[in-house]
Amino acid sequence: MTATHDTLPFHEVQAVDVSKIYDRIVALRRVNFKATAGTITGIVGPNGAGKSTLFHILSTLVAPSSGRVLFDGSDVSAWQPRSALRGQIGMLGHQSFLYPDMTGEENLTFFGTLFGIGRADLPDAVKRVLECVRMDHAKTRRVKHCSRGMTQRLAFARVLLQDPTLWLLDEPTTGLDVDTRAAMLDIISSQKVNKRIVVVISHDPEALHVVADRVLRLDRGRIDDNGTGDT
Amino acid sequence: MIWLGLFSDESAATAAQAVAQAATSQGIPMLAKEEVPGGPLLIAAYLVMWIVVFAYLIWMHRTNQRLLAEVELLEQRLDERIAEGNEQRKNIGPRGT
Amino acid sequence: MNQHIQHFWVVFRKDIRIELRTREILLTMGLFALLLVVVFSFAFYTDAERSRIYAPGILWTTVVFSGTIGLNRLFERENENGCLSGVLLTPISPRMVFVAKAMGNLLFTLLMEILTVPLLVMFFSLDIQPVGIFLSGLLLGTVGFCFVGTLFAAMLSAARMKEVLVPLVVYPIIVPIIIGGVKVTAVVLNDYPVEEALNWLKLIAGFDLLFVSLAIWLFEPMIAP
Amino acid sequence: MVHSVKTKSSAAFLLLVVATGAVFLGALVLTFFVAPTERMMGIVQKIFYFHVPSAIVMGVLFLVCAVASLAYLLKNDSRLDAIGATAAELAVVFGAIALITGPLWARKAWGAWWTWEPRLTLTLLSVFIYAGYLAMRAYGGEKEFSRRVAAGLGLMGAPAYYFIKVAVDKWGGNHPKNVVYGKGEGLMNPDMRLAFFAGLIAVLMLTVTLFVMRYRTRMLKERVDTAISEMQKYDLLEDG
Repeated sequence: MTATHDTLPFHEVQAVDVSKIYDRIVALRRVNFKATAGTITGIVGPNGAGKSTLFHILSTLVAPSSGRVLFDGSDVSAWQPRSALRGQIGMLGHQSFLYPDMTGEENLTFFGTLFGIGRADLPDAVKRVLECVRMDHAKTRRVKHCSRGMTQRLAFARVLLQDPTLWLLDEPTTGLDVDTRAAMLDIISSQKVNKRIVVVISHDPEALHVVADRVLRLDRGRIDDNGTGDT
Repeated sequence: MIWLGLFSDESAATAAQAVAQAATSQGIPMLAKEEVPGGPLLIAAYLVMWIVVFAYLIWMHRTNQRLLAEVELLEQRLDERIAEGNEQRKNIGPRGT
Repeated sequence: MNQHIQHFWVVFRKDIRIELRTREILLTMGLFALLLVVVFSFAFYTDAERSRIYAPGILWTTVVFSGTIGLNRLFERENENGCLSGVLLTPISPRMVFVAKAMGNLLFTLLMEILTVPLLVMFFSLDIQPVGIFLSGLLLGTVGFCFVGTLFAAMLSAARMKEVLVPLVVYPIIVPIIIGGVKVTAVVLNDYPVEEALNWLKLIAGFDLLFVSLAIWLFEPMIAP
Repeated sequence: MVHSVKTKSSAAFLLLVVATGAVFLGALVLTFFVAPTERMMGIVQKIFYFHVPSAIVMGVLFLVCAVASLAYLLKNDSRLDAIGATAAELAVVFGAIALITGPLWARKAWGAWWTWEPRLTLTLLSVFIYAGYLAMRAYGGEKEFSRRVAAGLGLMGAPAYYFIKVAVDKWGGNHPKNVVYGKGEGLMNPDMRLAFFAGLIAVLMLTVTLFVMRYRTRMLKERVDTAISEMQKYDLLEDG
């Protein structure tokens, strides 16, 4: 969590004319979208509007059918090795990305090692993020025995541990109690100061109102226009 | 016409017949080893080849027909849309001035 | 390079830890292998003389069939909760993920063989001579099977028909391993000249060399453009 | 536009079709009227003149599929995928021809429908690989993805073919080699050799013709798919 603005590998992510078609079903239609460091972009839209698809494409895990995703103006292919770029993209997806048969702590330690956190710092870092999401008490519980809300918090802790440059948060506040939700929104807001690029999908207009600088509306695979923040 | 050529293999057929007759007359169950008539096998082989090739061609043709139907539908839809566009332009035009 | 080894080790150890906890792969694979050996014994055992002829085929059929269960299950774990996406969004090279998974499969399949081979020796009253040749044949064959198998099990882990598609695709490719493995086993069971076994071992080793490298290389372009 | 698609068969392609027909006719004439009937096996030996070319063409198509698959994995161009898929499909077609005609011949020559003769075994096993390739494309899930996975398999197919060949040759080593299968030794008579090469060229040309047709169909499908999704992107067409 020590990276400063200058050491970030990129300061801007841009989708240029991005379309995605899955076997003749159009998920995204010529989406143009740009997010810069130090901003929080909210995305709203009905189910099936293509929000998850957009996130998967921004995460570089899914290639667009046409159009390009640019990081500081360069294509994904310009980043070699690609895994160096991917290490800077954090996603809180529909799915938790946590192994159900390992405890929360073990999951975080596993991913922490992959993120490149040194062996000496790892226990502290894990402890800190667990405290951040108020999961310290249940860290030795296996993920498959965790409730929806607990899993959600652990998944968020995973992104915190990664502390990526690009934060892609899909419904970060679902299933959370009021206090945790507030704490989490606080953390998200603070990423502005850290000059991270944050994109949040949410059905929670209130939450977006609190954190987001702007809210875009995604409908039928298309970003309509710059919304006002309320939907 | 080419198939007629197959039946010129009379010698093999008659030989086979002779053996078969000899075998049955002696009450020995016939072992088909060497004396299988070659003609039918050859015809079968050529038939199989053409059946496979033509089945493939027919299948390909059907795929093509389906695609053409789709292209037709697309064109139709495109024409409709263009007509709609013209209609709109007509409506907008006078009002704009 | 050091980092690659560390990444490999982390993923590999994680799989072992989960397996030690759930034991589902080893248990199901082991039970299935056991069952196959027993069923084959009923089907083929007559006397010690003839079992030497059948045993090589039975061994390799058991290894490949039971191994397939492990292949499918081990990569399925990466799909639970979408973990693979999480792993790929780290600085790890996708190839190291593949190598770690393949080595995990290799380990579990070898453990299953440790159970199967003694049983087979007992049930069919076999005499393996020389053991070294037999073991290297088994090991080399299992390596090739696990790497090729893991590649397609990984690709198809999300496919609807993976239980059918994985064997359908993997078995024909690894036929040289099966033929070679059966031949090597036949040599050690029947006191055939050892040179023949060495020839087959060379073939399997060549197959491994090419297909293990191909599989490692292919994983990345296959999983994402 | 519909019309133009139908008549797009260029003059060159028509020429190819006509030439293929002519060469095939010539090959048949050579096979049945010029080449003498083989003494040992009789007329059934004439299966040889297209059975063997079918198997040869199959091997060539494996190579085409492997090269196209590799290129597709590197370049991600749908034309390369179409080449690989067409090659695999035709390999299965000609493999099937070789596999069905083989036993018909074997019935006469060796008295059994099926013998685990190395080359027949090799053909059977390699056809399985490419049947798997086609199954993968059909049932492997989302189109783009299953294509990449199939390409991986297509690339592995060619070296696998080689290794299977080595393995079954060694495996069948204990069995007596058959004269006809012995490398070309069966074709002592120059007329026989002529008929064989005519057959080979005829089957090759048939392959090229089918290849071009199928490739065009594939690319047409690709274009229709693109057109549909383009129209959807611009809201000119309802979804689905």
